[in-house]
Amino acid sequence: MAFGGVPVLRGVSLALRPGTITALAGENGAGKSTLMKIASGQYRADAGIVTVRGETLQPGSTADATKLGVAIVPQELASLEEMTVYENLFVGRELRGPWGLRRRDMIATARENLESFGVDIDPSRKMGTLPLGLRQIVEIVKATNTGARAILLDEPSSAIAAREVDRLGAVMRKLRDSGVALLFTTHKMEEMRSLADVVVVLRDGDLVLESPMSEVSDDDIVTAMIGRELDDLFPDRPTTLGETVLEVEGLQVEGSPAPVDLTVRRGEIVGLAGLVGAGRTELLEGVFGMRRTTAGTVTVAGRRVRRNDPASAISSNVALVPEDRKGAGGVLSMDILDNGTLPRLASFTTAGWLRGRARREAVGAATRSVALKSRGLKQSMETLSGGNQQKVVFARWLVGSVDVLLLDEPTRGVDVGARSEIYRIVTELAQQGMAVVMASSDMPEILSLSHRALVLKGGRVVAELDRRDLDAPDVQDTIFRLASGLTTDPTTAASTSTPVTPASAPAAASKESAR
Amino acid sequence: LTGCGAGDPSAGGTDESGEERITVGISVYDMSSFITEGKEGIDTYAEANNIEVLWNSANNDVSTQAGQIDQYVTAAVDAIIVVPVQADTLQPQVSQAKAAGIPILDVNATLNNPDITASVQPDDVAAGAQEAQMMVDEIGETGNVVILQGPLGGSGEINRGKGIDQVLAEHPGITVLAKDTANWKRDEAVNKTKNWISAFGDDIDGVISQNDDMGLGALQALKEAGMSVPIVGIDGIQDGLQAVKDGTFIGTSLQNGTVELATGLAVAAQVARGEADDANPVYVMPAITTDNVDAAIEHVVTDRDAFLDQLTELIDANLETGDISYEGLPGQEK
Amino acid sequence: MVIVLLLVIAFFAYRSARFGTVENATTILVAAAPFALIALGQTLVILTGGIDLSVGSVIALSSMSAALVAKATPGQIWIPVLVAVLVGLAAGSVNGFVVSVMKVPPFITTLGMLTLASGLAYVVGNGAPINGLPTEFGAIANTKFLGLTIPVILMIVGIVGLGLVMRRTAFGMRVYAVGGNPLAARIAGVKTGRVLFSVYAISGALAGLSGVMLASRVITGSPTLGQGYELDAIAAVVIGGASLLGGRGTVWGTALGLLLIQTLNNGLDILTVPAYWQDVIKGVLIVSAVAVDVWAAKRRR
Amino acid sequence: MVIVLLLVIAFFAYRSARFGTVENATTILVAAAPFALIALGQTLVILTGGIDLSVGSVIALSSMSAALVAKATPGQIWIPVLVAVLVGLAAGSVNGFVVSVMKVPPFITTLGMLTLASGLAYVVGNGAPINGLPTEFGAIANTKFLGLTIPVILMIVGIVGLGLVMRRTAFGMRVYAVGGNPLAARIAGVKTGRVLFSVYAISGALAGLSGVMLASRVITGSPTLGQGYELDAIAAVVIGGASLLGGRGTVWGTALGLLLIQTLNNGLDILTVPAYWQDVIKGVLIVSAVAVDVWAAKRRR
Ligand SMILES: Nc1ncnc2c1ncn2[C@@H]1O[C@H](COP(=O)(O)OP(=O)(O)OP(=O)(O)O)[C@@H](O)[C@H]1O
Ligand SMILES: Nc1ncnc2c1ncn2[C@@H]1O[C@H](COP(=O)(O)OP(=O)(O)OP(=O)(O)O)[C@@H](O)[C@H]1O
Ligand SMILES: [Mg+2]
Ligand SMILES: [Mg+2]
Repeated sequence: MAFGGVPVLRGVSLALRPGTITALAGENGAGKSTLMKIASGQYRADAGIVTVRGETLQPGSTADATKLGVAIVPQELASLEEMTVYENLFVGRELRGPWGLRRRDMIATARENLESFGVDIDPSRKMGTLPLGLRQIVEIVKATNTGARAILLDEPSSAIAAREVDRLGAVMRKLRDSGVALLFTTHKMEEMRSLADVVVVLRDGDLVLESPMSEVSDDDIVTAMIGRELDDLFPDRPTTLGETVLEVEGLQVEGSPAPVDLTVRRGEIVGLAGLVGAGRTELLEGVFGMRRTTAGTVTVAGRRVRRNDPASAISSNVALVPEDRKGAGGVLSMDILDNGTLPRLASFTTAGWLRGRARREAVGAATRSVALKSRGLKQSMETLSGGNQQKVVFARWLVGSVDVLLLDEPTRGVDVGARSEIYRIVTELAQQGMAVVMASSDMPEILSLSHRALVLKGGRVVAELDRRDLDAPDVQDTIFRLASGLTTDPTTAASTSTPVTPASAPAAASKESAR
Repeated sequence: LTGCGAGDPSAGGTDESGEERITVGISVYDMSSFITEGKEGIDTYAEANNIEVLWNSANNDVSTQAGQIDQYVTAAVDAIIVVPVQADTLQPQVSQAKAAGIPILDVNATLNNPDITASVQPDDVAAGAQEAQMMVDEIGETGNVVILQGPLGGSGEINRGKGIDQVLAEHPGITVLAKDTANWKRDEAVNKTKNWISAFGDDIDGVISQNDDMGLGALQALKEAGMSVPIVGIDGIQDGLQAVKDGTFIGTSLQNGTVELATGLAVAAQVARGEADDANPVYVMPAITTDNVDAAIEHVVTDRDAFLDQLTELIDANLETGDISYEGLPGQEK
Repeated sequence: MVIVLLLVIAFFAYRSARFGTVENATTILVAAAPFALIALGQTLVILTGGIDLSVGSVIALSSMSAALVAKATPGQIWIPVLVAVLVGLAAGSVNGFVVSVMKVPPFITTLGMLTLASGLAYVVGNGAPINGLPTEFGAIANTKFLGLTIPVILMIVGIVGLGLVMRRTAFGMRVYAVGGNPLAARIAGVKTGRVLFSVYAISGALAGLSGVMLASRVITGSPTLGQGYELDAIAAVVIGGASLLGGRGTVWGTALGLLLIQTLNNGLDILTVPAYWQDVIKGVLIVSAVAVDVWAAKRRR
Repeated sequence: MVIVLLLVIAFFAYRSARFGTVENATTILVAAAPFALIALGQTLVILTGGIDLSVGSVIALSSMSAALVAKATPGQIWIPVLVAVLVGLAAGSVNGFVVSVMKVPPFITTLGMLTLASGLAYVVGNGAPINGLPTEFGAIANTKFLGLTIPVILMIVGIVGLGLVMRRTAFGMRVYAVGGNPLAARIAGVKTGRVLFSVYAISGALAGLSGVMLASRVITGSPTLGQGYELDAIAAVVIGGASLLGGRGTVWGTALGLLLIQTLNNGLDILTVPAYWQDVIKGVLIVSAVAVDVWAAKRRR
């Protein structure tokens, strides 16, 4: 398989056996998604064939793949946003009766299927109104309910939190036990460990490792992936904190139950933890001006930022790396260079005219610093692998000065090598005096990087954990309890965390209304 | 219902002209400049004769026109005038009008229907023949011409074309190099003619245009190519008459919409008031050449108000004589 | 949209006693019928994210074909109808093939068909309309059942029928899916090519039907019949709330949009607003209607 | 596309010696110029994912306004030009406002403006074209510099200039970003509303300019001038490879698309193909050209 003469898969042979779960690992751009797209009939391979239970797949025919029992959850979610959840689940295999569609039955079945994943969504809701994580779950539910014999999951866990990942694992095991062959990709070692029977590693389009999971160590896999050993994933946090640079006071995000206060100092990294739908994304978007806010102030380095105006936030040196890179991150139809310059246009133009060399140098340096795998700055964003798109969206802020960096799931879909690179950059930037707010569903990330972590639930800050709390051995459990609203074990809660009392929220609200 | 809008037909009443007030519904194909001029004539005549006019334009759509006539029948007007989008259409609507006892007239293009009460038609065939003859007179028995046509299939294009063909058939020495539509439009005609100039160059000896606008477009194209050949048009619009005066057109034929449409209304009123049973006067377009162009310009442009002032008498007199295109131009006989 | 429509109706009824009559309601319906047929087909096409610019000239071509056939087979009513629908179906199928198999953008495909079919409509009659049709031909569109002419009945049946199809059948759901996200639909096993092909074929066939109805109503076949109707049809669909990006819209919305346009046309005619002021008013009203709709949708949210 | 264009040119040159002359090349350019101006504006609008259906009637309105002013101020050349551009700019700004602030879909907004501006064009002249213009007015479009008339020069300057702007300026980049992904553009600090407003305003102003150039060329102001031009302009943009979904397309592609259409018009006229066969051939060729393009793009991958 080659794109524009550049090969991305070179003679890969792979067999999936019924009743096994295979993990497909590899760096960003190694060719994992491409392989899955060929197996599901989305792409036509230049050479070679795909057979399903002895039958040869007609190359490039998704319909044939479906018929042969191959289902896929693509990495870049392909959901029908204008249609309801149950319609998404049943399109292509609708339940029909003598009077046409049996919508009521579909809704009922959909509800059951969703409940088996522990999500309580109204199946009649429009898909587009769901957050990314929930949409991913619906996609997974869809693929696992088609009765397919081979299921391909391309980074199924990228947008969902630990609890849902556990549920996903349970479902995958159940499918395996009923004789389905599963292939999934992930950048998280622990997921491979807990789920996969067999691991396959791709590097630059070559299959470099295929082995039962039990026979390889984590380091073996990482080495196979990146061709070298990886040293420590998490760098040290900056030790000296400067003056307060970001001050958020009584910020009322539209649709959120309570206003939020937040202050971050230079050099400080603040983590935002919570379950899917906790309101972390809303908070970050509210601060940046992407999501409507109705009251409150945002101050950066002493200067008030106009609310609801991202351009004003950017000119105050605030940067946002959104979680949904396809929907909100990059402009896929443009090339890397243009995407890299877009937020900083003013600094690369003279009287509106672009200064070619300046921006090529700046964007080139920024993309190199995140080890972007591309065919040059002129490559179109949409032909980049998913992880590399994320790197561009991150790297483009590095071309100018940033005082406040808002990160929403910064390493989602990023390979281990690049992940440590991103951690290094974030801590370095913090060291140089940047304030970082990082929402993440990746617990180790929060625990290892942040100086301080806020736990959100239903749009409220329910707890603030300082470094000492974060170093506590049972901190993961504490956070989960706080985030899910389970009554915390009194002994641990009292000693390790400072829950924000419910009374303080109305207090903040009244302060706001008095203004 | 309480509302009484501007368009509601008022019932009965007579004015100082002593005639009973009648309502005439008019549906025109579109608001072209021809129709717009005609509307002034109609309004003038209507005011002088105690006629209420309901006016609708069909935007060149047969079906819209059918709907408008349905409406007039429903509203029980005293007479209906149709300036058809397309000749020979509206059969069911005409029958309905007849069944409802409402006289219905076709003006400017025929509906070709036995139930039509009266008809006021221009002689497009004669106009086509007239312009072709002017061309033959100008370039002689041998030569090459190009022909600019109206929108294909329209009655104007068909009938004027018929007239042109008749004359050219009598003069076999004249070759038609190309013949195509520019949809009555000046801008389309410029490009069409430019392309023909590319194709035939100096071989073109004359341009016969089925209307003045396209002829003026051809004039522009020839000018751009540094050529000068005789051009002839039909209609007698302001710029066309000016071109005749300047000598850049050899001539045109005056279809004075003001006169033609107002005559239509006059006939409709006669029929509705029972002053005439049927009438089918034909509007024969007077030829306009350098000899009479000044008078035509006065009627159409410079002295239009004066012309409108005496329009009502002119039309009534014309209906007596039967020569409805008479407007006192040099060369016209009463 | 319903509210805007009611307001418009109320205004006209207040201004003119002639507006609020049963006869006039019928007049509006009769005028709406030919648009309704093509607007229905257009709804399907737009739901898939496409556009069908060719319907206007397919009407012309099918009216010419029907007239030609009617002349050749006097006494027959069904043959011209059948021929017209088949001609429309053929044109639509070509569109569908070019869009779904050759992957030419719908705008270009159907613009090409607009030009092509219009040219063919002239070729058929050698540039002239076909007149002097047998009177039975006129019966097709002018016969009444239960006080309604056949085109009006077809319109009502079409709206209700297609509305049901879109709500109640797998085909309907797949049309929405293909328009919403073709990749997602393909992955779910929907034969997107087939769906695309069908909607264009249906749109063509309905345009053919509309063509013969129009031709029968005015008892003539004309190469200019239907000219420009495509814009009105698309406008009806979009006013009815559909998105030109596909995946969003309803048959019911289209019916409302159509009714709004036709009511405006009729009401302004009845008030005998001068033609050019009619255009000015219509332009402003259509945009305002949608603006109110957009604003209300935002408020509701 | 370049290859298809060359093939078409080669064919015509082979069939007629008159085709491949300098004079004829000029003829094509002169005919292309008014379309070029609106196609350029259209390119910007389509790049943002919108559409501007109103350009044709904005041409009509601005030609009428220019003619009116030219008559009132004989001897002045600049005043009519200025008025026409301002009229176009005003219409475009209204479009821009309605689209960007009131969030009415571009199709409806500009369809409304199409109707409205056309109505106003009739109102201005009370339904009639404005004739009898002073001769200086004709000089605007008919004066030559270096052997090229002013509209042709405007076209060339427009294509090169806008081509550079789109490739080389922040504005160009923002237009692509807004069309490619409005949400991502907002996150990157682009004031999307402002960009949207500008492209419609520019499109309107260019249509105004085109209107006065056309009016000056034929020395008349006419309410039907420019009728239907919008489809040709959009076709040029789409043939040139732009996506109606926005974000994709180039000024250069539009220029090629335009040249293809104009070359077809010219070549078929030169071969004196009858009008209706011209339509048939044009329809087929345009679709084929794009089909070849689509196929080649797939092969290249
Ligand atoms: N349509 C395309 N055109 C050109 N190149 C492409 C295209 N799609 C993918 N590529 C390239 O192919 C390579 C493999 O991409 P692929 O998406 O398979 O990577 P991946 O292993 O899934 O990476 P990730 O972990 O980031 O998802 C990348 O270098 C990418 O840039
Ligand atoms: N299990 C669930 N059932 C129903 N709705 C949910 C569920 N989880 C989340 N939601 C919805 O998701 C919305 C917020 O999701 P969003 O993704 O923006 O939050 P978040 O804190 O950024 O989470 P994450 O970043 O983990 O996706 C909530 O308003 C809620 O309606
Ligand atoms: Mg991938
Ligand atoms: Mg989030």
